[in-house]
Parts: sequence; structure tokens; C-alpha cells
Amino acid sequence: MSPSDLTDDDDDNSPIVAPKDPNDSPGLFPVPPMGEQERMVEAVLFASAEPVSIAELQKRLPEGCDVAEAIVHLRSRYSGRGVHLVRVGNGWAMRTAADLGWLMRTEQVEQRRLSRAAIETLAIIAYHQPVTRAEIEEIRGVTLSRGTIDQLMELGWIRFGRRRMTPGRPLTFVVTDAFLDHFGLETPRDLPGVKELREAGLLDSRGMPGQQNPSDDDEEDPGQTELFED
Amino acid sequence: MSPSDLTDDDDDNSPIVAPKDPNDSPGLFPVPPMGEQERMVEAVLFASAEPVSIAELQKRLPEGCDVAEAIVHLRSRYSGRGVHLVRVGNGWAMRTAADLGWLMRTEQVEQRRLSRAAIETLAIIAYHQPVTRAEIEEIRGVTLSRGTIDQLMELGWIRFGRRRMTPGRPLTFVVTDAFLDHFGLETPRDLPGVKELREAGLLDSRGMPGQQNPSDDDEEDPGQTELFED
Amino acid sequence: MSEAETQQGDAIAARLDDEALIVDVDGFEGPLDLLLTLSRRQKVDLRRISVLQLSEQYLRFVEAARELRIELAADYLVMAAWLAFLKSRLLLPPDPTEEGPSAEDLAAHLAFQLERLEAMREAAGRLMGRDRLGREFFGRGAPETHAIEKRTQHTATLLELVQAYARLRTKDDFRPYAFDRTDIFPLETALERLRGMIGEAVTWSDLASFLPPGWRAAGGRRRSALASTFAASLEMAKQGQLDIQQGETFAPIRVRLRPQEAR
Repeated sequence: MSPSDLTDDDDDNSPIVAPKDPNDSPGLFPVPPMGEQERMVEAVLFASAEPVSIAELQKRLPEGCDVAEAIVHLRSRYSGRGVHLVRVGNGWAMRTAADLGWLMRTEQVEQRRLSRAAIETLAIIAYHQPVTRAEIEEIRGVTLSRGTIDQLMELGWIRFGRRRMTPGRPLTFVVTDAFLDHFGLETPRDLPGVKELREAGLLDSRGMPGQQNPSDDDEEDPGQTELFED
Repeated sequence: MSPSDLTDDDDDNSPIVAPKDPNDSPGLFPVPPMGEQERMVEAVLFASAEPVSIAELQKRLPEGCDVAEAIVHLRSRYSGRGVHLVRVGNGWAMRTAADLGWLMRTEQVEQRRLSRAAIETLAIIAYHQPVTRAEIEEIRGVTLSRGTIDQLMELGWIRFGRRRMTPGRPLTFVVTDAFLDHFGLETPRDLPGVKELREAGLLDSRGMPGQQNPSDDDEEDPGQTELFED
Repeated sequence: MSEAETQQGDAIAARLDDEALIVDVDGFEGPLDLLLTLSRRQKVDLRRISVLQLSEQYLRFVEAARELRIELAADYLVMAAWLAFLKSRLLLPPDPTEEGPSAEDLAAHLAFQLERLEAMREAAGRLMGRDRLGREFFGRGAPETHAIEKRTQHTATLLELVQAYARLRTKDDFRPYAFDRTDIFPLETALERLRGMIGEAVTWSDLASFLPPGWRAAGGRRRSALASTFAASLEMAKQGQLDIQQGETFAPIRVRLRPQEAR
């Protein structure tokens, strides 16, 4: 529909366009000024999941509003902007300007949840860092597949820490700042302990006598502290 | 961040703002003019349902763009319109004007009814953050039931903050950007009446006289200084 | 109306009042909430509340609840005990020898707690009364995601992370009880070793010489290996395979292969 079509519509529906005589008004309230009508159309089009038809807009706006005219105004207001008012099938919708489509490309990410192996490994690294591969395997009770570490590395959530000063000088893993950022933590110390999880109702299992807060353990290990300063 | 903060940022970053000499440009291409930058920010913010941080915008726009300045322009462009540019914590988002909510009945989502305990707990976390579980219980005079924290976490309105540097290193709770977004707050400082409550001393964590005041230690910890300064 | 009648009327009114509260006892969010409700009856600014009067009201409420055999949670009874203590402190002249905060300080703190709780209630009300996303204002209904470039992004929430960790920890806690044996030289191993070596011991040899390498230095490992090797030698002596000899108490224990003719 072109603006001229809209104008034609106007003419057809002229009796309900801003009646000058209040007695002509079919509603109880005075018709809002055109600026207001424009705001209303703008808000509805913005918030709608689907394009909205003129008829639907007319139904949603107060009686006496001239939706078609409001659209003409709104359309010209958005012309040349980063977002346009476009006709889609039978309705109207707001769409990113075609020349800026390249800006949207980073939005096309498919979100997939981490595998159980990955999240458990990540959790162990977060709570026990710096931790060696052998220790991770010991805690999980299964061999650590290469893919798991690779995936966590690729996500930028873990990195190599310093080598452990034990025979074989094994590499250790630690979590990164990107990890903290993603999980909304300020420091690795802010990870809640098992006891705290239980208290917060985030853990269903029953309380175990003598259960330790893992973060308490951390404190006893002087080796742990250095890392937090990285 | 207030508009004046944005201006400060401008000053800091002045070398990379629209360099006149193309040789100054850190990127391969000349920096787009401010009008174009504004369109780009507009497009990105319109396309996203969630607030987008300045950092994210900066990443998506070509190098050398001054996102903060573009936002200042864009914000004034949308003032008084049916859709506004609002600040949400560290991000920015387009939101419909609240006075037009009545038009949006079809878009309204059924909101889960929160228990009185959940509502009060949420308010206490928002106004007293970062706040420990014990402090919440002290203020309400009852034990915090497990489901309450769980529910607020699930809504994405609260998260763990940093540990309090007091004996036992208890976890604290803070509100999230999703909380700010939901309640239309730019920062936690904009909570209704927060200034008056603070001046009246009602946000002090005051223990029973004669007992060790848990909040005394906080004062010494520079890390804990109010979140409201964010 | 006579004075007696008035009194009776007051008593009934008070009782009805209290009953109204009792019926609602489940509706209270703990003793502080109950105190706040009671304090509103004083119809004064919370800063000028009479804590004494409030304590009396609270104690009367608890008493009435008991009469009606309503079970009150322990919290309520703890508060009752504390208020009774506070009340007595407020009524008695201050004892200068008494240490700790004065009754006035305690009363002031209670008033502060009530004021703070009420302030939080009001704040909560104002918060919930705000224009809210999805109710008064809205985000983009049709967020744009041109599906051109697909990139898989793995995500995880903190909740998932900590739950995964908790799962691992809890698994550990349910592990059947087992003694973590390190530095223990098992009897079976000692027996095997001794059987293999005894053929060489045709003459008397110090039992300690049968200890495996790495277990000979003084300490826990040596003790364990020595004990096991000794037990193994006893077992073999019982089976008639070797002889044991000790010159005197605490002298070295010596063993040898039992000569063929003695078997």
C-alpha cells in the first residue's frame, strides 16, 4: 500500500476522521490528537509479534482515530532511520533498514546447552582450580575426553594455569575472566557452596552430616589464593 | 550511567571519535558519520528484545564509533514518542511508553503471582543489596523459606553477589539487570524512595544492641561499598 | 452503662479483636509481623510507639492463643519470652551494676526493627506498583534475527553449574564407607613376598630384611610392612614352613626356612 492508497482510504472513511462536531463522535471521549495517535500506532507495531492490519489497529485505538493517517505520518518519520515502517502482507510492521542487515548477523547464534560432561568438568575446574586433568578424572570418576576440554577452551571459559610442582609437572586448568563474566560472578570465591545451595533451595538432596562447604576448603589451601588474583 | 557519564566517556575516548584525518582511524574504513552511527545503534536496539550493553554495541558497530554519543542523540530523538530508549543497568533497550500500556492488552503476559514473602524478600534485596540471607531474615523476623530464593532466582531477578568479608564469608544476594528491566529502573539508585530510606537510616544494617553488629565489618571492606554506585 | 458492664464490653471487644488475630495467625509472617500489626493499633508514629504497651499486647495475644490451644511456632514463643524480659526491665528502675544495653536501647531497637520492616513493606508495595515490563511497557514483539550465519553457542547458567557441582559432591557423600589406604602394606602382599623369599633363608635371617624396598625407612610405612611381614611369618610358621626365633624381649626377630627333616 502506498501513501496515496492510504489517502484514498481516508476519503472513504472520512466520516470517522477527527469529527469537528463532538456530536458526530461515536465515542465517549474526545478523539486523541494525531500526534497521540501516531504514538499509539508506534507502540503497538513495536510490541506486536506479528504485523498488524489497519483494521486491527483501528479496533485497538480509541474510537475516532485515523490509523491510516497516523501510519502515513509515522512512516515518513521513520524514513531514512535505522528502522522502517513497512507493509508486510496485510499488515504493518517495523523492520531494520535493509542496508543495516549486516549488523544483525551476530544475532544468529544457536544456543545449545552444555553437555553434562562439560558442565561437570567446568564446575570442578571452577571449584577446585588450579586442577589437573587427573584430579578432574578422579572427581568425576570417568576419563576426560579431549573434546570436553577443547570445547571449554573454545568457549573461553577455561585456560591453562601454571604447572603443578609435582612429578611430571602436570598442567593445571583454571577459569577465565570470561567465565566470571558469563556466570555473573565477581570472583571465583563467589561461587556458592553446596550447603548454601541447599539453604537457598536450589538443591533437593537431603542434608548430609558433616558436609563441608567446598569454598571453606579453598581457604586452607594457600595455593588457591594466588589464582584469584590473576 | 547517566547522560553526563556518557559525556565523560566521550572525553575519555575523544581520540577515537570520528577522527577527521582518515589516517587516524584505527579501522580499515573511515568511521561513519554520527547520523549513521545513530541509525546503527537504533537498528541493533530495535532488533533485540533484551537490553544491549554499550560494550556489545561497540563490538557490533564499526571500529571508531562512539556508541555513547549516538545513544545520547537517539534518546532525545525518542523522547515523548510511543517507544522510548531506556537505560537498564549497563545496557540500553527500546521499550514502549508506559502510558500506552492499556493498548497492549493482547501482548500482556500472565505474570506469576508472587507470595508476600517473595515480594518482601525481593524488596529487601533490592534496597539493601548486597545483603546476606541472615540480614534478610533479621529484617523480616522470620526464616527465609527455601522456595523464596529459588523463585526469585528462576525469575532471573536476583543473583549471588560477592561474599561478605565477615566470619563465615556468607554469600550475598543482589538484583539483576533483568530486575531493573522488569521494573523500569535505570539503576538500583532509582528504586522508589531509596534516598529517603537511606537518610532515615532504615537501610542500615543495625544489629541488636549489645550484639556484634554484622555490618560493622563491612565498612572496612572497600569491595562491599554499595552497589548503588554502579 | 455501669462500669462493670463497660469493662465487660471492653473485654469482649478485646477478645473479639484477639480472636480475629488468632484466626489469622497463619497469615502472619512471624512474630515481627504480628508485632507490627499490633503496633498499628496504637495509631501512633512507629517512632513514638510504646514498646511496653506493645509487649503487653503481644503477651496477651500469646496467652489467648494458648487458651484457645492454638499451637504457636517456636519463634513466637521466643519473642514472647524476650518481650516479657524487656517488659520487666522497662518497669524496674535501672540497675546501675547491670552490664549490657539498657532496656531503653533494646526498646528503641525493637521500634527500629518495626519501622524498618514497615518501610520495606511499603517499598515492596511501591516496587510492585511500578510500571512493569510485559504489563505497562513492552519490549520488541518481533525481535529480528535474520537466520543467515549460524553459529552454535553453548550456554550454561550459574544454576546449572552449581547444580552439576553439587551433584558430584553429593555423589561423593553417598560413596560407601571405605578407609582410604595409603601407606598400608597388606598382609596378603607380605605373605606372598615372604613365601617367595623364604627359600633363600636357610640360615637365620632378620625378619626386617624381608621388608620390601621403599618400606624400610623408619616411620609408618616400615611399621605397617613389619607388622604384616611378622603376621605373615606367624602364618607360615603355623603351616610348618618356617621357624621363628627371638633371643630376648625386643631383640630382633629372626626366621629361617624350616629344615626339610623337621617338617
